Amino acid sequence: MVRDYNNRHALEQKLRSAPRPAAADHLMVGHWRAMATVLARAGQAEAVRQSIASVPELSLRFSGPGEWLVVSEVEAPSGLVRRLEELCDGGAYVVDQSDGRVVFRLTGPNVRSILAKGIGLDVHPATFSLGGSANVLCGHIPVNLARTDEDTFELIVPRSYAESLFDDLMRMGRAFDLTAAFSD
Amino acid sequence: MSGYRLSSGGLIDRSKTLSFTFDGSPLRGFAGDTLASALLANDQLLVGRSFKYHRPRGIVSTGPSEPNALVTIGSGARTDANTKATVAELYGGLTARSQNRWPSLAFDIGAVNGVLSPFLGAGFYYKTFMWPKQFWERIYEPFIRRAAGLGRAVLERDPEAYEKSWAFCDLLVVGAGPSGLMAALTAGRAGLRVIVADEDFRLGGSLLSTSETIDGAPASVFADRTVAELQSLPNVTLLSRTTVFGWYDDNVFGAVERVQKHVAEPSSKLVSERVWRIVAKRALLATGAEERPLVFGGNDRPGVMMAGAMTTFAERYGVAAGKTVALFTSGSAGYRTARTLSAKGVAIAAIVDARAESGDQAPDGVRVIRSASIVDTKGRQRLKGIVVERSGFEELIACDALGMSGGWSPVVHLACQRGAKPVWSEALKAFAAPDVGGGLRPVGAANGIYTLAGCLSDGAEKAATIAADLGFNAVSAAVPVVDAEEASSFTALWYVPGAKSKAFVDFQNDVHAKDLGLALREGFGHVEHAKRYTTNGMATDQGKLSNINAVGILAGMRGVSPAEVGTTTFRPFYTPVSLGALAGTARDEHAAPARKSPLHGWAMKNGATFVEAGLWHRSAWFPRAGEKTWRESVDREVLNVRANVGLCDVSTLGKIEVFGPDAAEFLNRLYCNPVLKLPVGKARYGLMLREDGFVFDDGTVSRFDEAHFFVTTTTAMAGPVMAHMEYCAQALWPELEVRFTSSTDQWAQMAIAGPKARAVLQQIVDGDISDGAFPFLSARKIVLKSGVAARLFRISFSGELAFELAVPAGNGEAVADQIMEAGRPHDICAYGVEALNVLRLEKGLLTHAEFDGRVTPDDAGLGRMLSMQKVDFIGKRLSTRYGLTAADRMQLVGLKAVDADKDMRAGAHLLKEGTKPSTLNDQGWVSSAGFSPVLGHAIALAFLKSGRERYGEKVIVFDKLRDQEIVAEVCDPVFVDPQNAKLKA
Amino acid sequence: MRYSAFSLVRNALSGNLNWKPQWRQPQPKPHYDVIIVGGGGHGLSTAYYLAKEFGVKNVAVLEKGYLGSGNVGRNTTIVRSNYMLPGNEPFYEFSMKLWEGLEQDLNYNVMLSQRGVIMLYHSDAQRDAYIRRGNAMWMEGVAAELIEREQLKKMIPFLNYDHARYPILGGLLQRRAGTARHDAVAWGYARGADRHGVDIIEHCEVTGIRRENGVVTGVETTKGFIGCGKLALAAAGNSSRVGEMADLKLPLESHVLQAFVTEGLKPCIDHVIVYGGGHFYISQSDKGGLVFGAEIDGYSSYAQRGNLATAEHVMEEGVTMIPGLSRVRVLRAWGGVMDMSMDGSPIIDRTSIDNLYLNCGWCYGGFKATPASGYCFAHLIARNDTHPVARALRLDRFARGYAVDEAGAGPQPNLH
Amino acid sequence: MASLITCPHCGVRPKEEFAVRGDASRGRPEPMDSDETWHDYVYVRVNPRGRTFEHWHHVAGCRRFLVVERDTATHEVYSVVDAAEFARRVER
Repeated sequence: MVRDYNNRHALEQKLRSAPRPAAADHLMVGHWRAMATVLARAGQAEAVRQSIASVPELSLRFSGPGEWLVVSEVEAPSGLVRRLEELCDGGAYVVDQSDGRVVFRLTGPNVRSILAKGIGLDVHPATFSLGGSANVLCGHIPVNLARTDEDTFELIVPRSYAESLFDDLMRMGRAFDLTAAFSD
Repeated sequence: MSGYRLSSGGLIDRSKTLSFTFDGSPLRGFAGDTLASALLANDQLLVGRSFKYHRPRGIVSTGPSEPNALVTIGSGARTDANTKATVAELYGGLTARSQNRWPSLAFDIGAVNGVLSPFLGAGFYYKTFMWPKQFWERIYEPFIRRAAGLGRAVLERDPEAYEKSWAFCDLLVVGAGPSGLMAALTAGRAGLRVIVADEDFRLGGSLLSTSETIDGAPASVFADRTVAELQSLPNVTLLSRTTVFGWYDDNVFGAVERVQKHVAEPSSKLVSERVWRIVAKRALLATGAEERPLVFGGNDRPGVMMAGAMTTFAERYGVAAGKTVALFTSGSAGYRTARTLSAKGVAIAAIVDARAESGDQAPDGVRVIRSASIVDTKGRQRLKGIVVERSGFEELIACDALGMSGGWSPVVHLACQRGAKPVWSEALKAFAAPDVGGGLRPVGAANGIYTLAGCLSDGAEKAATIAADLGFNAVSAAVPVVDAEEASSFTALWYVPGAKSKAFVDFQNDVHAKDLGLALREGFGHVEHAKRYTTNGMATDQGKLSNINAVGILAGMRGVSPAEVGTTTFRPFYTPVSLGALAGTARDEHAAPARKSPLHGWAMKNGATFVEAGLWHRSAWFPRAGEKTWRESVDREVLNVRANVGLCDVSTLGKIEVFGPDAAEFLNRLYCNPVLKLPVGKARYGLMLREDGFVFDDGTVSRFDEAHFFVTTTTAMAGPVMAHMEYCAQALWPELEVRFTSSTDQWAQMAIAGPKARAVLQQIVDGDISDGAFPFLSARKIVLKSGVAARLFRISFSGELAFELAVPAGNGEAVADQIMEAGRPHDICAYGVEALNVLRLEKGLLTHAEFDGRVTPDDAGLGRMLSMQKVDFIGKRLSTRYGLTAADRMQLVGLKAVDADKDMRAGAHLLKEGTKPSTLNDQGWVSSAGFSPVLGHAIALAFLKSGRERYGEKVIVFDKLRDQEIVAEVCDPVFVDPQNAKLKA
Repeated sequence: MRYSAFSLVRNALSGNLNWKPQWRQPQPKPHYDVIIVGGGGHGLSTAYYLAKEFGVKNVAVLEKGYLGSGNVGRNTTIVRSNYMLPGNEPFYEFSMKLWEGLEQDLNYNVMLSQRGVIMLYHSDAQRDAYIRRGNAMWMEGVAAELIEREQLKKMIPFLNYDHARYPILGGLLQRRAGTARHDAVAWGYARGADRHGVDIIEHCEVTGIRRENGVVTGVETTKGFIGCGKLALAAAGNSSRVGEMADLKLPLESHVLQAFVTEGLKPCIDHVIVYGGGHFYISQSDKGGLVFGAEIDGYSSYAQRGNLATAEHVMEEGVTMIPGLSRVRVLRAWGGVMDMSMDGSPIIDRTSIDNLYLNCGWCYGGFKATPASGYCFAHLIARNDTHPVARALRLDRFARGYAVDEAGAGPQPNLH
Repeated sequence: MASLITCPHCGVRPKEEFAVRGDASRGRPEPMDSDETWHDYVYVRVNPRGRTFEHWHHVAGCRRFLVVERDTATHEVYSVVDAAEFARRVER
């Protein structure tokens, strides 16, 4: 489950105890995933977006105009940065954030009710459909929210806030017996 | 015996008996009761004491307008004071206590105020308690304060949890009475996302307490059927026990749901209350109408209540308000109550009708006295009779309950919370909802429609219109048929003349009609003045019953229409909301998120004590065995860094990656010192100003390549600096091509400082870091021997040979461990922000203790950094103003205590020797102070008027807060190694 | 009619039918020596001191609504003189001293309650800042005490000592500070001014300022033109609008500040307590309601209403400071319009236009300043000379570089 | 307004995601402009009761500065545009 011997996960303390069997509503914490901020240069935003979007294993998370967090399920951090720089071909600046962010994947029948306790964004499928992503506040914590499946959302949070967000999500899910574990 | 439980009827579950106590007496009620209905069923007529005169009071209403029946529910940390018994759902084990009485509810010493009432008229306190002067503070005020308030708050930690939730909908229906349910049904069937919120625990509103039938069945059956259908629709959310308390901009509503207020043993999985923030495209105000009390002599006797409340007690709760009930009415409502009660076998003593004639039908055999009024009531703590006056003749009629009805006012509170005033309607004899646009429309009784059929069709029509507006295919729902519809009418009657005793307008605050007269006489005739002077409408019910009558009475006295008097301002909250519910989860340790450094675990392993630094937890010092005080640890850490080497976590500094062809130009305009020609591979200390010329933040700027800079900020200002850069890039200079993003969380950053820093670090780093290869202010991307990609900076905040090493956050702990291991032969230690602070103090380096927002670069001794040759930078222009450059400004100096045993404290002020403390004589202040373990005495940084000219002068360090004045010598702020020999080693 | 024990008894025994209006409702005269725009606390106190202390009695106060309809009737009633900067502290202490004799001076009980104001600190840096402030107070002769955590626990046991996000380490206490009954202050000054001959004209909105040869000669109002020798603006949140009528450009932004009151409770909070982990402050009124507030809503606004997000944040701070507040219910919220200045400090000064005087920029702290503001403004108007304690509060301080910036936040009004 | 802002990049968002920076009606003066112009820019505000332009920073969203055109008396919002676009528009 560990990327390399000396990497310490921000939630190692929190998730140390043996996990309960996953309930219907479950929080999976990505052990790590390579990701990078992509800052498109002037006039290059659409071209950059298209070239990244053309790669199936890369996931674009909208952060602002001409700015994305790009998440990869397969690359290592340095590989991702190189890959993105190649893809963007000078049209964007790439900043590795793999160590600076933690991914939470929330899944289950009650996720929308759980998220509504912290997020002031209408995540009804009609307004926030599959593939949608946005920077939002969850309580007092800034996160990037994405809908990755009908009943699955990913929250990407700055590493330093990860413990706080974890506590918040567990409390938000208490009425639904939300469980949590590392995902891999 | 007055109130009693009827043998049948009501929407209560007679198979579920609930035990509860009132003032310690065990009582019983049924599931479906409110505390009020259960109390009344037990003939507990006396339920409270009023605020000012401590008069005995009984239940008046069945809803949130209740002014009298305020009780304290629960005990210990679960105490809820001032709870309205009329909205408190009964549960088994509920304990309720009466309030504002001593020693007991039946015998209350405070009632003596009633005797003194001629002296305690409206505003009496403004005219008295002034002689002699010192008596106010010592005698009068403590006395008044003791009398203040109603219930008692325990101020203990609340064991229960609260939360908030967002909700979004096409249509919010506020109130689940006939019009609200009909509207929800229409919209729900059309496919709109609908939310229905109702404050009651059972949905149905007036459908639950009317004797009318719909489609041949009791109205409550229609309510239940409709609720069931709404529950089955996935696009409809029903929120019972949920009060919409506020209407805010953009059609956002605040509502509070009482999730577990009605259970004896709350589940730990659920919250006590939940605040909903509801974003609604459209909303319907289906809040019904409020019946008006009549203002007549003795109208506050326990047993006098609203006629509609009597109906509700009978129909919904199966409780009769009395054995022999009289009614006093100016409209048809009184007759309706008489019919309802009569049908249930309650004796009706008489209907006293203020009107000369009407078509209203009294029950068979019931005496109707027309053109009559009640001028007094008899009894003490419960009603025994009424004095009826007609054509100058008085008659005493025995009764044990009196229902009063002065007509109806639409409940339009929410519609008036955003500045619009309610509009007087001559037709309705009431203030109606203002037109506030399509976002929020009144419907049903809130819209002045007082027939059941009218409410149902208004609900259906309005919802259909909204559905069409929002592009839904509205199927017009068939409006059910109301059988034997009853007409409704009334005459407005604000004040019943001829009162033989106090005629109360505001029951809870004891404002009676004469108080309003006094207010008018003293010039407080404006409705807002009258309210403030008499306190009418300022009680916990916020005048739901009293305001309209006060307006009518003022209008009468001033000889104008109520329209001209107008209303006082409606503001949130519609009914009181607990602070806990509004606060939600962000409280206690969770009041703000906690940010943890990637080296937090490393610091814990090394025994750190942590301190709050904004949102961050930072390691403050690392106590070792045998060290008794923090000072011992800090002194050791400082001395070790000066003698050997130490490692400090500086990950919390703000870090920003700046890119672009114009990045250099951009940064050059941000910093007051030059950045444009910063060489690649170099770092520089930088100072940002605000546009007004004062220091904003300091930090470093490094250049990794032509178009890639790296900026660090102080921990505290990381957010503001980022925002400032975004403002400059986006709003001021969008023509510059520059892009940046925060990388604060990506890096674990550690300072390795001390003469042996290089020796330690060289074991970790791949490549030469000797002074020649990696001189002071170098900044480079490097690779560690372990293969970890890192960044290395040669910068120092301690005055020692020092490096800052940044590695990816996840590797931070391992690398720090490695350094500690490599440093062990060199006596490395972990040091925290306290030692860091002493180290920088000894070197005269500055933090936000110095940069307090009122300091110029020159004040701080950094005037040479200002690059006035630059065409422009933020703060350049205003930095040259007279006041920012005057010779007598306070300038940064060092202070050394003359007596080495004395310490100094930040926050002390400075005086010239021989002068007395005064604002005029104030020479400056101490910004940072501490003990220098290197020098062995206290040192301080201070701002002193024209300080740089005054080195060598003795000043008094004035710290009156601990009664200390010591003498210190003014000196250069750099106490240690002024030549920077160690730094550049 | 002078209020005394005798008058109270006599009236009580005659059914309270003989009380007279507390101030007259005069029609405006064609001309006054001084017209004051704004019938709030500051306008009324200015009129009172002009007439009583400076012998200027031909004075009118023009109020567009009912008397006291602005911030004097919707604030959290706190009175204190615990400032740090030399430009402020003497002024607020002067005000404090006037408060202490106000009831006898006005013959009106404004219920000054010197219950002590304590500002909590939660970090060493905050403690140091409060020490600096407390010593600045002592420099002006104003008593201040640093209360350390253990002592504070005894003094105010119900604070959140054990589960606070930011631990409560102590507080800075000014014992003489406290609260006063806000409406009574407006009414007391109005009655006092009226008794000295001042005309208080309610429901009279100023719609224009007439100038001849660059000199102000009077005001257009909804009750017609009224001439004046000198015109004094004390229009608080509406200062920019009134100033605009004379082409004055002011360093002000109008912002909304919310205040809240709970249901009446038996006495439980003795002091005025200020949370250092945010901006929350709370006290208990003589009627029993807990009165509290915190930061401004943040955007410029003339709408006297607040938003829910800020209200929720205020409650968060409240229950974080005093956990036992959680079950207390808040009854009502107000939104007052603050004339936020660029440095968070007020302005009392002449203007570039002859005979036009300016009093504004009170931010969220105008109530405590009511007596000194009126006194110093009256001094300036009557003598054309700045009162010594108001010397730092001049309008040109921004241009000259002498901002009086207690918060150190710079020219961004919503940060003060 | 005051409850929700429609960010041109992120859609409808609650107030708490934003920080208000203040008046956006005037551009930053040129370095050589007069002292008075600079003083007015930094310290003086029109502060209208009515329509105004204000910088709102979408701190917890796209981190763009927006220019919100709205009414200070009614809180009605007329337009929201990106500050860079607004600055360029004013330039033209």
